[in-house]
Amino acid sequence: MSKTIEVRYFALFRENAGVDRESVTSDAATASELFAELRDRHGSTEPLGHCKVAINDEMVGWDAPIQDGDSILLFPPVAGG
Amino acid sequence: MSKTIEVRYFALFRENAGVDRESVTSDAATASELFAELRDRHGSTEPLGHCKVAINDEMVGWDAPIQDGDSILLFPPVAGG
Amino acid sequence: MMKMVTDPIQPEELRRALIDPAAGAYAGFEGWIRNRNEGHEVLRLEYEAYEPLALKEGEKIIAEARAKYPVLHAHCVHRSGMLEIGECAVWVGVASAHRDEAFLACRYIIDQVKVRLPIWKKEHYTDGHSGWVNCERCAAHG
Amino acid sequence: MMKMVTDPIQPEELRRALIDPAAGAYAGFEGWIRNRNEGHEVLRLEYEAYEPLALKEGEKIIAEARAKYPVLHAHCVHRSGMLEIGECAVWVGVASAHRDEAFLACRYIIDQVKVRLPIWKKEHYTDGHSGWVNCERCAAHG
Repeated sequence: MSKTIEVRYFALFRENAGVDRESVTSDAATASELFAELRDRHGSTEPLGHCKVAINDEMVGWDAPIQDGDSILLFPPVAGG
Repeated sequence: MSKTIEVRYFALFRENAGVDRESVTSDAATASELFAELRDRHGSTEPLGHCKVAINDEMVGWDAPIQDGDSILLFPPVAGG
Repeated sequence: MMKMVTDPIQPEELRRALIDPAAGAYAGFEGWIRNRNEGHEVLRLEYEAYEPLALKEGEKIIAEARAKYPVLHAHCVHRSGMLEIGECAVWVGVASAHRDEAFLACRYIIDQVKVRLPIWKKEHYTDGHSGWVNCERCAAHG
Repeated sequence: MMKMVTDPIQPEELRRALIDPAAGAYAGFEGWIRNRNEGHEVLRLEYEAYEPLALKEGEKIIAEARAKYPVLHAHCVHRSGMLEIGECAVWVGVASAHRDEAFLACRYIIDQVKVRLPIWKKEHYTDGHSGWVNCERCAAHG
């Protein structure tokens, strides 16, 4: 079932996508499926485990389900400090 | 052989001795012997291992030999910081 | 307490706020911008943060530290934006009765902050290139 | 560098002196006078130090820390005299490339300083009594 979601890109992912957010129509059931679907956009060849995802401003696991209207935040490997 | 040495007391030892230094004539061969000899002055019942001694401004072990003219510093248990 | 700032971090002011008559120990940590990383000469560092989640995750880390170690106060401030060599990017301060827990909580907070907060840094090198730290393999054309 | 002082310790000034373009990490420790020790309400603390040997032993400790851990700078300042609640009795600051060695060297220095420097402290309690710390069994009439 097709959903319309907002995807936000950060740091390198934003640079690769050329936008910081966009509206996406997708059949992806989980965050990891969406990540794979959008590979050309965020341009990551990094293992999924090095990246993080948040849905509606909550950090979640990659197996988290995606629902229509969600805001999905895709984080490349972090480097605080 | 009897030696004349200067003994300096610190913190509680000084309070117990009532002076911060004095000249002492002693037959003690080592620092630990001197410590035992002066027990009434420094007033310590603390195990030797909790106290420290310096000779002529060098920290030494309790078995260090004492020589005529030495300056012996008797330190009760320390508590820096 | 977790804070995100764009202005320079003021360690002295932050440290002072932790002074407490019941505290016998204070441990502090600061991450400074250094002029070299993995063989590259660094000119400056650009920090990008997603603030809403950095704050939320930072508060969670501090709460974890407090649950693990009996400390009186534990604060963390992270800066974002363009930082020059020698500037402070992150500050952690912990006050407690004894030193053991101050050191351990401080260490726990900075270790977790470095791997969990949604913060990214781009190194700008003296040779004109730049690169996202920890992200060598992220690039599509890597 | 080891220093003994009688005036108040100025942590900010001391910290600033360690800033180095090659340093990515700074770990600091401070010992503060707290209002309570082993069940007694403390009013103030009196530190006595034998300076010539405290300096010598302090330098030795710092040299040991530098030999064990690759740090850029490691300083320690200890105060003596009468100190009030909340005041800083000892300060340790370490700057290094990475955080691990900064934390470890800082911890090593304060741990050793506490047990090796010829420094004694007398606690003055709110009930008018006083006592030398770590010295319960020293007294002749104990």
